[in-house]
Amino acid sequence: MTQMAIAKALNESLRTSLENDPKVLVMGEDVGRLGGVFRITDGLFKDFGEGRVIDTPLAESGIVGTAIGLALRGYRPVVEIQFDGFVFPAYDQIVTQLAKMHARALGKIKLPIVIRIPYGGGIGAVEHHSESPETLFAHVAGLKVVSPSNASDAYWMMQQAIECDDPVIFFEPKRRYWDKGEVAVSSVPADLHKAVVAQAGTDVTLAAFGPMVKVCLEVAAAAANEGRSIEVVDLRSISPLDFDTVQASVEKTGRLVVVHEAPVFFGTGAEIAARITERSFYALEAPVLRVGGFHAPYPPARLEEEYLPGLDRVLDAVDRVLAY
Amino acid sequence: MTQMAIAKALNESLRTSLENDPKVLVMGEDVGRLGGVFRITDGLFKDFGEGRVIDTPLAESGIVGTAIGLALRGYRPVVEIQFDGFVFPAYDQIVTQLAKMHARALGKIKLPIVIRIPYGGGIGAVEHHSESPETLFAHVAGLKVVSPSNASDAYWMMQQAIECDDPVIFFEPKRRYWDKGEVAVSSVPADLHKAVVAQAGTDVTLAAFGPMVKVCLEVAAAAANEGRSIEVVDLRSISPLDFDTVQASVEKTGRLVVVHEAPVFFGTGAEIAARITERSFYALEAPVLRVGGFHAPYPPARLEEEYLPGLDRVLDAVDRVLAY
Amino acid sequence: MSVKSTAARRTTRGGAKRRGGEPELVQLLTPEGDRVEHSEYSIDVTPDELRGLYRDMVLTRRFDAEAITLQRQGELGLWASLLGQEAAQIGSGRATRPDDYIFPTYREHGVAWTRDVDPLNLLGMFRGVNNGGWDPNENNFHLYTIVIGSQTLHATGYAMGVAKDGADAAVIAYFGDGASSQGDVAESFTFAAVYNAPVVFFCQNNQWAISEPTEKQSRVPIYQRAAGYGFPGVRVDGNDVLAVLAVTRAALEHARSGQGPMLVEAFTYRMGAHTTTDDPTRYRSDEEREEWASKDPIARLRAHLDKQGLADEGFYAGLDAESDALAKRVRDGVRGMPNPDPMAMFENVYADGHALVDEERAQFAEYLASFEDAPAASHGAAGSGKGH
Amino acid sequence: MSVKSTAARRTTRGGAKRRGGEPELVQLLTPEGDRVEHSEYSIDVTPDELRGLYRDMVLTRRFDAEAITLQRQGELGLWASLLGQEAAQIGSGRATRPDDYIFPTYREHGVAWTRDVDPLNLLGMFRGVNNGGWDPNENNFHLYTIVIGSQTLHATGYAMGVAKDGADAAVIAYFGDGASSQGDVAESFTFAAVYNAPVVFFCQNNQWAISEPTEKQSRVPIYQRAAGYGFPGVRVDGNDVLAVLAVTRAALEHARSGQGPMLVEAFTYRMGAHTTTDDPTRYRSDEEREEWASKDPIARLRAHLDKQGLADEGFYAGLDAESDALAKRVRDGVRGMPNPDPMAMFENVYADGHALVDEERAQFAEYLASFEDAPAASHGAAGSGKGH
Ligand SMILES: Cc1ncc(C[n+]2csc(CCOP(=O)(O)OP(=O)(O)O)c2C)c(N)n1
Ligand SMILES: Cc1ncc(C[n+]2csc(CCOP(=O)(O)OP(=O)(O)O)c2C)c(N)n1
Ligand SMILES: [Mg+2]
Ligand SMILES: [Mg+2]
Repeated sequence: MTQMAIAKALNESLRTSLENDPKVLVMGEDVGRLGGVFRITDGLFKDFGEGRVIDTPLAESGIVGTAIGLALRGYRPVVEIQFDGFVFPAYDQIVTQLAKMHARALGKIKLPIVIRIPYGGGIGAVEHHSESPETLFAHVAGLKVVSPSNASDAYWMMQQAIECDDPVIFFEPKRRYWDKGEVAVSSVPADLHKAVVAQAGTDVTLAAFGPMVKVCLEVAAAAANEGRSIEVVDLRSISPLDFDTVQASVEKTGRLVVVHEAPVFFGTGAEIAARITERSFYALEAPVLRVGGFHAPYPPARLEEEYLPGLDRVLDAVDRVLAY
Repeated sequence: MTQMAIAKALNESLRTSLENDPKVLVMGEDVGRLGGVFRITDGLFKDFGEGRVIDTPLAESGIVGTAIGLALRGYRPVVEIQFDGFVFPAYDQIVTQLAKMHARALGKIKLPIVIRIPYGGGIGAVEHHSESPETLFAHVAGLKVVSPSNASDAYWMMQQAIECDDPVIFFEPKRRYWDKGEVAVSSVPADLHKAVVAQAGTDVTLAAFGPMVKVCLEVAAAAANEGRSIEVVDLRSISPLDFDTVQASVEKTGRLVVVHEAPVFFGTGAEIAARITERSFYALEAPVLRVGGFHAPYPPARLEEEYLPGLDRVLDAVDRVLAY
Repeated sequence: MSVKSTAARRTTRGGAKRRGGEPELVQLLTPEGDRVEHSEYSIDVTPDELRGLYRDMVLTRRFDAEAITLQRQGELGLWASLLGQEAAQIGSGRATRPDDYIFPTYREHGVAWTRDVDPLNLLGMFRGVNNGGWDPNENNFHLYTIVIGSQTLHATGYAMGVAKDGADAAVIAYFGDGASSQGDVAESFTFAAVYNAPVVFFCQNNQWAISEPTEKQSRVPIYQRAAGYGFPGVRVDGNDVLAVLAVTRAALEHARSGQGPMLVEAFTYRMGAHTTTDDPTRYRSDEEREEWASKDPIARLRAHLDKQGLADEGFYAGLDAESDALAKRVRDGVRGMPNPDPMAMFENVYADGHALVDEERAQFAEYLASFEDAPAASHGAAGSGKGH
Repeated sequence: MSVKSTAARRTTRGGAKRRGGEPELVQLLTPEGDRVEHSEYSIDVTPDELRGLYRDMVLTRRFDAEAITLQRQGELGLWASLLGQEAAQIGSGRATRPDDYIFPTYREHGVAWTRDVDPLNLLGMFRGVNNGGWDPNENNFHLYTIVIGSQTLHATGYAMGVAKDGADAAVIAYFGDGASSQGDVAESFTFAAVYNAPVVFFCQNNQWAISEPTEKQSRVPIYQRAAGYGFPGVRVDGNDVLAVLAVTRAALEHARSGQGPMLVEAFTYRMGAHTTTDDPTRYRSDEEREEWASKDPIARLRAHLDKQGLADEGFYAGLDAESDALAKRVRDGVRGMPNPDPMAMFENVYADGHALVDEERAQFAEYLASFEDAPAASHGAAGSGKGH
């Protein structure tokens, strides 16, 4: 077991993948000499050279489009999109090509590409640097979408994503990059797409992923002081979404609140609410509640604490779901 | 009252808008001399000239991006995207610029742009010509998203969208283009974002929009023969979504099935199920069910009848929702 | 735009950008079928090779005509004809080596032919039984790409991989005059130049993007775009199969030898409709079409063969028979092409599986099975079976 | 890429594409402050104008320095310094007329200055109190655009509108060397050319896109890209305010007079970090920075003023005082800038309203109000107020 920040865990994970498989490439803007604006690729350029760690032109569609071509040639590109808000120039290549090419070829070609996206708010950034666009990828068949919440998952899920023969959109919780945690570098990891119970409880289930898991664990701690037992499910994967684990929790607690930074409208919470209500209609003591962003552009930094789901907004939802 | 096909109603509506407001422009690929691949802009180039009806280079980002510039100069561009699957090159301009610029400018500039997208399947087309990407726009604040299901709405909603000072994504149900209906050209239209009860009933509510409204009406007729009374709500607008009208219907019927062509996962049905369940938790006799596309790329034409929600799949859901 | 701007455009187009009113154009065979020399591009072809090129073009055209007929008969949902572009496609396709990799648009039936892709395979997507579906690695011929311009980036990335592997191969990316406006194509030029990737960008300028003439995409010849990205561009007579062969060979060799990308603009003409759903009479004149008919690529090579006495009646008769056989094989093959199984929708969405797909597959199977148990008319008035 | 391809790239860069090792560069003022003539671009400037340009550059630099300080003090979240690019920005900004329209990136503080945009307004988004927020139409200066390249299309569309209106104005779109790789920029070239739109594309090639040198974007000088789209491109010494002024004036006049777009590449240098969060020591050498410090645009004009005796001690002392006053005004202004009201999140999402926004606004107001009623610590251990 080693203590590692999430950023370091990702870096180590990329390094391991580059070492283990000569076909793995890292590419994106500033990922080379600079090591990425968040230093996730720090040192890789020095150690693996410009043939493996590639500074690209400033063109996201080009990055993903050429990554597809490299994958067709047998490579396994790990692509960095510098910030969440800059993935959209590549959206066409992701949705119309990356997601569909395996099916188009009736399975005859594979596209093992990971698209790393530092996402979410809370870092006091300017516009386009704080968004959570997971809905826009989860809705698209052919893509897998995951997001780790802690260092150990960051370490393992990245390697699993790189080993996966499907395109994986890998959302990195940028405001948690510097949070440290234990990484069991030699233990066998959980399945990439399994949700886990991060905190057991009996009264209410909180389901979250990425940066919001920490908030939910804080909520559970705060609620415990008030004598309420909250179960926190760390979803880890958004597509596929492990409904079985959520359902099992809900059948126990009877109450569910889904928390994410992305706007509530058409967010992950909607899909979970719809499906869990269908699966556990009689087990639910209250409607599934959702806490998330508003239907508004991500606000300027001085307002983001108001915009982002925090302890109090989640506790408020817990109160409301218990009040049924 | 005049009988008109939806295609003709849209054409007349565009003509009227071009006549009434010299700032209105029509632009896109092949919208000029050809009149568009679906002939929705037929005759407009001839009558209004290349200064108003503009054949553009083959570049969707360029089309939307220059439309934004034209709007900043005081124009009201109506942009055609040739098919649903070709909107993605423009997605960056739509999401990062069009949707956010009004807020970015603290309201000091407006972007009255309509993006027309013929969407949905059922026409036996090749890949990328049959998709229903409404989730990908509804989730994005700053955009409005609508879709008419009949000629009268096509006629009026297009003009309302053009008059609206916000960007409107206007989804045209392409496989219904040739369906005729009465158009009350002189009557006062319903609000652009109001849902309407297309067929009153008491046992189950079906909520749909665009091409699926017709299917739901057929379902209502078929079910009536079995003695079941089905209410059909034509949503008309997806963002904003008129939950009040859906809720009122559900409080009456106690049962809701949402139908759309788009994949169910993260589809409009998820949002409706989540919100209506929250609003009408005690009124619902059964979970909200969803009938829609599968989590798979839109299939080749010879499979689309299996893929698309049809009479039987919706009736099956009606049976299931009644079985609770 | 205003009169002013139109005038300015005309000046530019008629002016410095074209030499003597027409842009420079590499030609080795005149429309009358006479060989001409070109200082930079020359070619030696044996009579056998000439007849081979002729045969390729004739069979490709026949296949294309058969596909149009099959579409009219309802056997195909759509067809994108290559009529008029046979020389551009056969010439460039025959310039490739087996280890070169091809990224086509949706119209490269002639190129596919030169790569030994079974013509029947090309018809699957137009019939609506699949969205492509052949194995790209079998003939180093990628799937057809419908979203305009996308494939130029795939080609560039593939070529970056070729260079990385130290392989002695090249990649060729096809695209149209319309596609030249797409950002993706520009980005592929940038990536190819920056990484010096061994890729040939092959633009078939057939002068139309559906209803829009090339002036709606560019006010200068498209081959000129390359220079601004730092690599050579050349315009070749796209109806001259020899010139296309020579120029493409040189471009591929340029790429293979480590000199990086090159742009070839084959100036040709789309003699048919954009696709079978298109009606070109709405936007272009008969005269234009007729003018170009006189530059027909097949007639041109035939004139050459005949003038030089390189093919006899037996050759043409044999080719006729071969054409008929091909047409029949295609016809029978298409008609016999089964509809896919409904459950195929759920296959190959992912390589490594996905829980939701599994769930939906199972639910749908159960749903379908429910009709088998039930009496024929499952639902009163509905009753006409599943999947309306 | 392989050694092979790297070598090929070097050849290209060192070879034919540059004349005599350096690309052609319009210059009117040498780094030593001497005037030189240029056959195509000349300019007459009065001593008053020269002093005015100097003042613009000095005040802009002072403002920029103050903003960096404010960021270090935590008053701003971020700052993108224009250090070193004052001549490119002041020269081009001063070339515009009030009825011209400007589309900046996020670094055009000097251009904003020439358009009389209150410097305080520029700081709002960097402080995090808004995402832009000035009225673009007040000074014909659009909002800062962060998504690289997007604004070039807005500028082109705006210019299409100008032409449509028959107005005698031009539009100028700023972008960087990195941005030149974006598909949107290429598409803006295509649209501008096809519609002959009166737009000047002004590329500040400051040689870096964060950590990437311009070779990662293009292997030939960027101004050369224009020719392939059918309009002129020119490279100007971006540290020579007179040359920038002359070239931009000519380009705007070219656009205004119906000749369509033009590309100006101002060859300059980003002397500071990319933004305040960047650490350029990780990717570039001190020597490079020092070499460019010797070409400082302000020192250059000062040398000229002094050699020609066009400014006295009083002028410089006055400017110092003015700089201090500006800095103080900016400092005080920023510190006094209030945080926006939380409810502002819900404003201006739509111009014509949206039911969901109304609903969420009401719910959030109610939620906030619930804390007002409640005792200070609302939730056991939580208790530290709303909005964690
Ligand atoms: C991104 C995108 N936009 C629009 C279309 C619709 N479309 C199909 S073919 C075509 C014209 C293509 O013209 P060109 O590139 O010249 O190729 P050609 O058809 O002439 O071979 C258009 C607009 C598309 N397939 N993809
Ligand atoms: C689409 C997009 N991708 C990435 C970024 C992140 N980013 C911000 S500035 C920058 C470099 C821009 O370089 P250049 O265009 O040369 O402008 P400069 O910063 O040098 O003025 C990058 C990559 C962005 N803002 N937008
Ligand atoms: Mg064409
Ligand atoms: Mg730069």
